[in-house]
Amino acid sequence: MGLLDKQFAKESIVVTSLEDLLNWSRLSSLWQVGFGLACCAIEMMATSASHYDFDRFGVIPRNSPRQADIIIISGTVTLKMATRIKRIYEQMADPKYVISMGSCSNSGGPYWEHGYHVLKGVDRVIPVDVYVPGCPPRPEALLEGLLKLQEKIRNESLVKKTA
Amino acid sequence: MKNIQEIFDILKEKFGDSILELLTTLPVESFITIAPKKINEVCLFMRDNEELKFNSLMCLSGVDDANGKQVKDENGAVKIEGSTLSVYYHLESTEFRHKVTLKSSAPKENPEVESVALIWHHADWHEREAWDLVGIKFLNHPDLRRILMPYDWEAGHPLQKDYKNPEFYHGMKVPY
Amino acid sequence: MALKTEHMTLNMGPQHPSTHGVLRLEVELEGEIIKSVQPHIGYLHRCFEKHAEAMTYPQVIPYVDRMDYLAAMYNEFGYAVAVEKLLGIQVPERVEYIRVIMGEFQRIASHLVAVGTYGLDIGAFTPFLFCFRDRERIINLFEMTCGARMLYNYIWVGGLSHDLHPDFVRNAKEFVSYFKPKVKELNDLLSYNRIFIDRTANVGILPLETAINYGISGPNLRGSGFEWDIRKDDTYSVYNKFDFDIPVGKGLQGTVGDCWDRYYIRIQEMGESLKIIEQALEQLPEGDVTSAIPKRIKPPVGQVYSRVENPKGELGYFIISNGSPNPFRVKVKGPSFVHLGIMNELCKGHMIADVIAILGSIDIVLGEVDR
Amino acid sequence: MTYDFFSKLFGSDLIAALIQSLLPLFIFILPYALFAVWWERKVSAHMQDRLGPMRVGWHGALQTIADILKLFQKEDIVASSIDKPLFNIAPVLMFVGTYAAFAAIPFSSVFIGSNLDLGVFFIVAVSGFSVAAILMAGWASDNKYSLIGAMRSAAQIISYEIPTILVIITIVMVTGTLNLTTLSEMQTGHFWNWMILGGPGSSLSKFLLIPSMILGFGIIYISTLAEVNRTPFDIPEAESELVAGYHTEYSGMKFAMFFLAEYANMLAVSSVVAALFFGGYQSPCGYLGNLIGLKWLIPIEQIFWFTAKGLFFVFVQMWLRWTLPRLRVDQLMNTCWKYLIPLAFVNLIIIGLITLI
Amino acid sequence: MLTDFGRILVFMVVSVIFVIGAILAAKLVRPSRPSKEKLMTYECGEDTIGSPWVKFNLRFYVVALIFLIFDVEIVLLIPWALVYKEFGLQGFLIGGIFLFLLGLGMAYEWRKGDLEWIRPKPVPPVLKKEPSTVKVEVQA
Amino acid sequence: MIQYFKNIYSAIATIFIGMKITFKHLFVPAVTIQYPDVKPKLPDRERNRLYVNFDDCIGCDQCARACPVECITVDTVKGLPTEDLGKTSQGKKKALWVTSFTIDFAKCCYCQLCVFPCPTECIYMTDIYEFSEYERSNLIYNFSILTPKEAEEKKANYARFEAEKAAEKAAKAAAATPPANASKEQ
Repeated sequence: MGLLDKQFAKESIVVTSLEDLLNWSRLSSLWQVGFGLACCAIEMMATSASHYDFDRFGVIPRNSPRQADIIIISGTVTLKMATRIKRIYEQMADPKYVISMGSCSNSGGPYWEHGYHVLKGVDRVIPVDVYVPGCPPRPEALLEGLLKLQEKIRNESLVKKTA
Repeated sequence: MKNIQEIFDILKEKFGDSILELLTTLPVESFITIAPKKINEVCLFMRDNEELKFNSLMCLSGVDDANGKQVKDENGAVKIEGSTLSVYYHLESTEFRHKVTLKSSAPKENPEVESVALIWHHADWHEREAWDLVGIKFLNHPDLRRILMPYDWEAGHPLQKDYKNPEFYHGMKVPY
Repeated sequence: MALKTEHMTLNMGPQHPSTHGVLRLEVELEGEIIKSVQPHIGYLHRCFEKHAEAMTYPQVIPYVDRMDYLAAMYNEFGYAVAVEKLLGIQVPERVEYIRVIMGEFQRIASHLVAVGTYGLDIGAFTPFLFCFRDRERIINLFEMTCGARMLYNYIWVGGLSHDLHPDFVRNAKEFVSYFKPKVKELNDLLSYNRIFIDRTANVGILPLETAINYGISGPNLRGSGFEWDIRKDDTYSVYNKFDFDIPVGKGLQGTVGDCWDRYYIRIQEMGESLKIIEQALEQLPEGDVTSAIPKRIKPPVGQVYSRVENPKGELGYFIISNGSPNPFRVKVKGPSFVHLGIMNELCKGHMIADVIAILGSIDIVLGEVDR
Repeated sequence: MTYDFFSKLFGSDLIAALIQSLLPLFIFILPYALFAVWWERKVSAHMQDRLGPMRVGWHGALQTIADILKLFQKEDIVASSIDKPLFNIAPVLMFVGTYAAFAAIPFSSVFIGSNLDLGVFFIVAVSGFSVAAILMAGWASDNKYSLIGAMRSAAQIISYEIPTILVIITIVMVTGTLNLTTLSEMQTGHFWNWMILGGPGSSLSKFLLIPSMILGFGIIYISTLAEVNRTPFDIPEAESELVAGYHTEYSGMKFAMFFLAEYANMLAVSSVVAALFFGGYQSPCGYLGNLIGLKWLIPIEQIFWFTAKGLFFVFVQMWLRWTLPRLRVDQLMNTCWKYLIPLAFVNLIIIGLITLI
Repeated sequence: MLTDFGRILVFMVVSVIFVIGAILAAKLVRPSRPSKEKLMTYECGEDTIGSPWVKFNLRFYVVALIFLIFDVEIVLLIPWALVYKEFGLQGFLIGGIFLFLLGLGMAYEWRKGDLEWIRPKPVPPVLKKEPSTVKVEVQA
Repeated sequence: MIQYFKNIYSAIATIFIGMKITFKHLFVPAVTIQYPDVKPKLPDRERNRLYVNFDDCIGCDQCARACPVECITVDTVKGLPTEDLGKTSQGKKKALWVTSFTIDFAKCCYCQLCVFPCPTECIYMTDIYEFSEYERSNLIYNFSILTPKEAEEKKANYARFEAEKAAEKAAKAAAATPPANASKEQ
C-alpha cells in the first residue's frame, strides 16, 4: 500500500509539500503512449514535431503502455477498437491520465449520427480527464489541453476531500 | 482501344445467354449486365483474351439496389423485400487503355455471385468488403469473412438500405 | 538446419508504433522468419459509405476529407471531379489551376509524411522531424487559403470555397525555392545512407505483372517499373497542360520493385510536383472561383466511376445517383486498401524487421483502408 | 590514493571500501545519468531544429529529476503470467553489471575503485552481466516482443565482445599491461602520447602504429556501441518493431533501473575507450597544477578531463543515434563476423609485426 | 586489507542494495491497483495467441558456440600477448600459428555459411495465372 | 574483395555525410514556437470555434440544415405581432424569437459549411482554439441571449397567442357556420 493509495484525513505541512513535489514531478513528465488512431494522430505527430515540440513539456512517446502516464485518444474510436483501447488503458501503470483529442473521441464527432461502427465518445469505455475540441484540434489546442491537464494534476491532493 | 459496343459484341458472341444486356441509356456510363453465376468465366475470358486483355480490375463494388417494395414488419421496422443486390466491376486494360463496366445482380434473398478473387487477386478483399457491408455471397471465394466490421458482428450487413443498428455491442452502447 | 523451430504467432498492432495507425498484423513467425502475415483491418471503419448515402452532395465533402487524411485535398479533388462528371458541368480554368496547385502541394505533404515515417520505421528519427518541419510550411499555405490545417473542405463541386489569398502566390514560390535544397539534404541524410539502403534494397520485391494483377497503383506500381500515371494516362483537370516526368523504379540500389525503389519514387515525385506547381503558378489565369458552383446539386439518374492520381495511388469514386440530392451509393476504391492486400505475398520469407520496411514502403493510410 | 586515505581515517578497510564504492555512485553516476538523459534530449532536439525540454527549470534542466520522481510514483506492474523471481532479479543484475564495471575504471590518478591488474578484462567480463540480465528480463516477461528482443540482444552482445577483446589484445601487445591505471599513466604528457597516436615514445614503430590504432579504435568504438545497444545497433529494443524490446513489460522503478543502467553503461564503455586510446584521465596538454605548482589541483583536473572525454564519446553515441537508421539483425551479425572480426584479426597481426621491429 | 576483488564485491553489494532500496522505497509511494486486464501480457492490446516460450531458433546456439570457441582461444591469447615480446620473432610466430589456425577456422565457418544469419532468399510473389477450380466452403 | 572494401568505404562515407548534416543542424536556430508564451498570428481565414453574433440571427435554420454533422440546433418561436424583436445590423426585421441556439463543439467538424448559407452573416468561424474542458457537457455552447426563463415565457406567450387566435378563429367559425357543422369539423 503506497502513499498514493492513501488518503490523509488532515492537511499538514509535510503532506502538502510532499504532495506538491509529487504532483510537480508527475505533471512535468507526462510520457505518452505512442498511439495514433486517425486524423488527429497526424496533428499529434505534428505536435511532437519540430514546430510545436511536445518534448518541451516533457512529453515523450513510449511505445509500451507500461511505461506511459498519459494516453491521448487521437481520433475516431470504433467499436472494434474500443475494447483494445480499454485494454491498453488498463495496462498502463497508475497514476495515468487520458486526453480525448478531437471531436471523434469526444462524442463520435461527425460520425455520431450514422456511424454504425463508431463509439460515440471514448468516455464510454475509459474515464477522460480533458476534452480537447477540434477536428482535428490545432497542435496549440492540444498543448492547451495538456496545460489544462497539468493544472488538474497540480490540484490533485492526498488529503481526503471533505464535502 | 475498343468501345463498349465492340466489347459487348465479342462477349455476346462467346457467351451468348450469360451476357444479358448492354445499357447505354444512362447519361454518363454504360454497363454490361452479366448473369451472376457466369461472371467468373466471363472475367477470366476478358482477362486472357488477346483482343481485350483486361488485366486490371479497377474497382469492385457491392450495391444494395433497394428496388423492391417496402414492408413494415410488426415492430414497425421497415424492410425492403424482393430487391436485388448487385456487383459492379470496373475493368481496365493497361495495354489497350480501354475500360468497361460490368454489372451482375442477384436476388437479395439468395445473393450468390461467383467470385473473381482468383482472377484478379485484389478482388479478394473487395469481395470480402462487399460481403461484409452489403451481404453478397461470393461463391468459391478463398476466405469469405468479415473484413471491416468485427468478426463477431451479428446485426447484419450495414450498407443494406434497411439495416438496423443494434443497441449494444459487447456491453457498449452503440447509438448516441 | 534440420531441426525446426516452433511457430510463434505475434500480433503487431493495433497499438504498435509502426503500423501507421490501427492496423493489426498477425504475423506467424519461425524464429525471426515470416511464415505469413495476416492483416486485420477495420479498426478505423468509420462508415463513410453509409454517411455518404445520408448526406447531400456538398455535405459529403467533409467526410471525404477524413478518409485519406494525409491527402485530404486530393480526396476532395477526386470527389469533385466525379460529381462534376455526373452532373456534366465545366468548371472555370482558374479553379482547375488552383486545384492542381493545391493537389500537388498535398502530394508533397503526403509524400513527406510517407518518407518521414518510413525513416522512422527504419529507425532514423531525425529525417522524420525534418519532413514534418517542411510539411508544416505547406500546411501553413493551406491554412492561409482555407483556414484549416488538415481537413480542408476547400474543393467544392463546381468550384472552390475561397479564392486564393493575395499572398499565396508569393508564399508558394518562396516555398518552392525553400524546399528544393531540403530534398537534397533528405537524400544525403537518408536515401543514400548505406544502412538505409541495406535495409530497403532487395527487400519486398514486387514484380510488375503481380503488381498489376493485385491492383497496385501509384508510386508502388511505378516502383515496379511501369510508367503509369493517371495524371497523364487518363488525364483529368488541366494536367495535360503541364510538362512533367513520371519517375519509375530503375532498381538503382537493388532489384526493380524493391522497397528502396518505391521510397525513391516518392522523393522524385516531390520534385515533379514542384515542377507542376511552378508552371501552374506561372500560368494561373484570372477568374471567379465560385461562379460555377451549382445552387442545388441534383444529378440525373446514372452512375460514374471516376479516378484520380492520389498521392498513394489510384483513388476511384463510384457514385450511383437516383436523381435525389443524396447520392444513392458512393463506393470508394482507396489505393491503400488495395495495397495492403499484397502484404502477405510480399512479406513471406522476410524477417520481422522487413515487415516494417515493406509496410512503410507501400505507404498506407488507415483512414482510407477502412473508410 | 583515496582508499588508503579513508582506510587510515576510519581504521577499517571495509568502511573505506564502502565509501569508495558509494562515491562514484553518488558523486558521479547518478548526477551524470541525470545530466545525460537531459543532454540526450537536448542534443536530439537541437539536431532536429527543436528545443527539447524547456518548461521545468532553466531549459528544462530539472526534467530528468521530474522523470525519476515520477517513475518513483509509478505503479509496479508484475503481470500474472510472468516468471516472478527472474523478472525481479533482472533489473538488479543489469545495474550491478554496469556498476561493477565502474569499480575498475580509473577516474583519476588517485581515485579508482579497485586497481585490478586485469582491469580491462574485468570490465569486459562484467559487462556480460547485462546479457544475462537482458535474457532474464526478456524470458521472464512472457511477452513475445521481450523474448525476441532479448534473443537478439544476447546474440548481438556476445558476438560484439569478440572484436572488442581482439582490439584490447592489440593494446596489450603494444603496452604489455592490462591495468587501466598503468595504461593511463603510460599516456601521460601530451596528446601525442595517446595510444591512438601510437602511444608514448618517438620510435619508428610509433608512427607505423598510427593507422592500425585508428582502425582499432574504430572497431572497438563500433563494438561498444553494439554492446550498449545504441543505434544503429539498437535492435533489441527496436522501437518500431518490438515496441520496447526486452523491457516492454517493465514499469515504474524497475524500468528506471534499466534506463539508468543504459546511460551508465554508455559512460562506462566511453571511459574504457578513452582510457585505452585517449589517455584516460590524462590531460592532452599538460597540467595547470604542474605549471603553477599546486599538486592537489592535478587530480581535479584529471577528473575534469576524464569527464570531458567520457562525455565526448557519449555525445558521439548520441550523435550517431540521431543520425542513423538501425540495422537488421542479420546485417548486424554480418557486420560483426564478416567485417569487424576479420579486420581486428588482421590488425592484431599487423600490430604484432610492428611491435617486433 | 581487502583484496582488489574484495573491493569489487563491496561495489556489487552496494549496487544491489541501491537497486533494491530504490525499488522498495518506491513501494512506499507508488499505488498498487492491479486488475485482471492490467496483469495480462501486453501485446498491442490484443489477446496473445500462444505462449512466447517456444523452441527458439538453433541459430542462436550456433552463434553462442562460435563465440565460445573464440572466447576460449582469446583467453589463451592474453598471456601470450603480455609476454611474446620477450621471445622476439619466435614468440610471435608461436602465437601467429595459433592465430592462423583460428583464422583458418573462421574462414572455414565463413565458407560453410555458419556465419550467415539465417535469411532465406525471399521469392518475389509470382502470379498464379489460372484460377483454381477447387471449391472453397463459403462462410455464412 | 574490392566489393568488400567498397562496402566499408560507402558505409563510412555516408555515415559521415549524415553526421555532418545533423551536426550542422545543431547550430540552426530551432523553428519551435514556444506556444503558451508565444502565440503565432493566425491567418484571417482561420477556422476554429464558431461564433454566432446573436444580434443578427433571424433564426432561419439555414446553418443547421447545411451542417453535415447536425451539431447545430436552432429552436425558434414566432414573435407576437405586437412585440418588437429588433433589427439585424443590415436593417432586416426579425420575426422569430430564437429560444435556443446550441452548437455542440464536441460534434462539430469545423467544416465551415454552415457559414456560407447564412443570410445575415451572423455565424462565422473565429480563431479561438483554446477551449478544452474537463467536462464534455461544457462543450455545448448556447448562443441564445434569452435566458431559459425568457424563452419559456416567449413560448408560453406564443402558445397563448396561438390559442387566442385559434379560439378567435373558432369563435368566428362558430359565428359564421351553424353549430352542427362546427361540431362535425371538430
